[in-house]
Amino acid sequence: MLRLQSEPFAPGAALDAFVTAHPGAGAVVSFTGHVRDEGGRLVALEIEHYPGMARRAIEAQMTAARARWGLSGVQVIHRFGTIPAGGPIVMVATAAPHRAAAFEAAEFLMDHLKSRAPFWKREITADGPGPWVEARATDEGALDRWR
Amino acid sequence: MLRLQSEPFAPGAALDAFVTAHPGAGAVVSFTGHVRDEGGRLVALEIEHYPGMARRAIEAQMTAARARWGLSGVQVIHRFGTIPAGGPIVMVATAAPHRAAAFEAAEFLMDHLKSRAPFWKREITADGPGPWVEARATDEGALDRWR
Amino acid sequence: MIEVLYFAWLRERIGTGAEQIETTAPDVAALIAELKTRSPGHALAFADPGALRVALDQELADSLAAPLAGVREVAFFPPMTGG
Amino acid sequence: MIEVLYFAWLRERIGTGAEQIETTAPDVAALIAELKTRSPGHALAFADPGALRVALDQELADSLAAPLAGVREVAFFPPMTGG
Repeated sequence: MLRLQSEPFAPGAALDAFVTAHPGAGAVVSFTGHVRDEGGRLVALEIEHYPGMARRAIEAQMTAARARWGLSGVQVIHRFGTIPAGGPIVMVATAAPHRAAAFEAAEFLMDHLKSRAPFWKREITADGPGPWVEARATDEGALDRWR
Repeated sequence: MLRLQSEPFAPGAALDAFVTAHPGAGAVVSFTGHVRDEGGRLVALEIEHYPGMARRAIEAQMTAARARWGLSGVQVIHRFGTIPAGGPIVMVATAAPHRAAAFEAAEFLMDHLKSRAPFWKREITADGPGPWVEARATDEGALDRWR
Repeated sequence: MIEVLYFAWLRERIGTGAEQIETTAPDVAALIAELKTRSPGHALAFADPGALRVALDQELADSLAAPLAGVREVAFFPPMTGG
Repeated sequence: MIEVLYFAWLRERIGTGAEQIETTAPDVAALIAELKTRSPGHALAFADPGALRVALDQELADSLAAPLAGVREVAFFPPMTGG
């Protein structure tokens, strides 16, 4: 299941719903990403996205992960718009019979969301909109693991 | 924080409490392990443990993970006693600035809980107590990654 | 007629997020060459095309040599920073 | 006097989870040799000591040659299956 939304979400409620939806799974992994305040410098992140492509790209990544690791379930929630420091940005959950598959699939999805899903982050400080966050070479490099 | 208990726990509530306790973390990973019913064959798992050593061993693993990956938080819940099929056995949560550290630390903890924490699982079928679950060579081998 | 979309700082430099373009450009590189002449903002946005990413009908393109035949929506943007 | 603990199928074969043992065994291997003589259940439980794990005062021991000097609690069990 994929949710693209501007509203906040509760990671715990999302995890419980996911677990309930996949009762046979032995292993469930979740990743939740939150806005870091960078030592108080950041007030919020503003996240711009390309709606049609975001849905297509993430669904393709979910389908790939499901097939490659034999997942019984996969869920992605990704927000856009203005997210205050501490707020949740993204959540990935994977369900599989064993832990290695669930962990790897969640990492695969996060690595692809970072560099292959059309979202762009901009810093919002007390002075207003700041610079766009630059892509990190380590994030691009992380994709090599999955080739 | 470490909880060893016979009572069930709600993964979602545990995740939300963990996130709330570590507001500065950018990345939170959770793993939840549940009793698989093995195609309907299993009614429950019975988990025996060595209480004093379990606490010492898991706390040492948590301390090692915290130091090695610079975690801002780490939490383990492990149950003992009789757990019906579908019920939660174990939950690990890690909080770190970035995702790679949170993922690796959670995998490290799960790999050590599997083969280095004093718990023993026995199958309970409709006919009553069945065989003790045998350790898998792949679980022992998984530890090589962390040496 | 194709729909051209811009995101993040490309959108800001160009001053709009979308424009309809009448073009016969055979590939992405040729389209960029045309777009650069439309305004100083366009020229600035496309000053370093190698640093950009391009999606054709919402699929990431491999290179600036990707052909435009049949494409209805072209999007230009900086490297993505999702997750 | 040391406390000897047994878990899982060792506990079942021996018929108890804990016993107090008066011993002068210098190391784990010597202690196992003594324990094996206590009952047929003990002999069965320790038939293949290499397949077992040993903890001394709640710390996993590296080998059956580990010395017992100063140790107050020795636990024997099969390979762990936690998580």
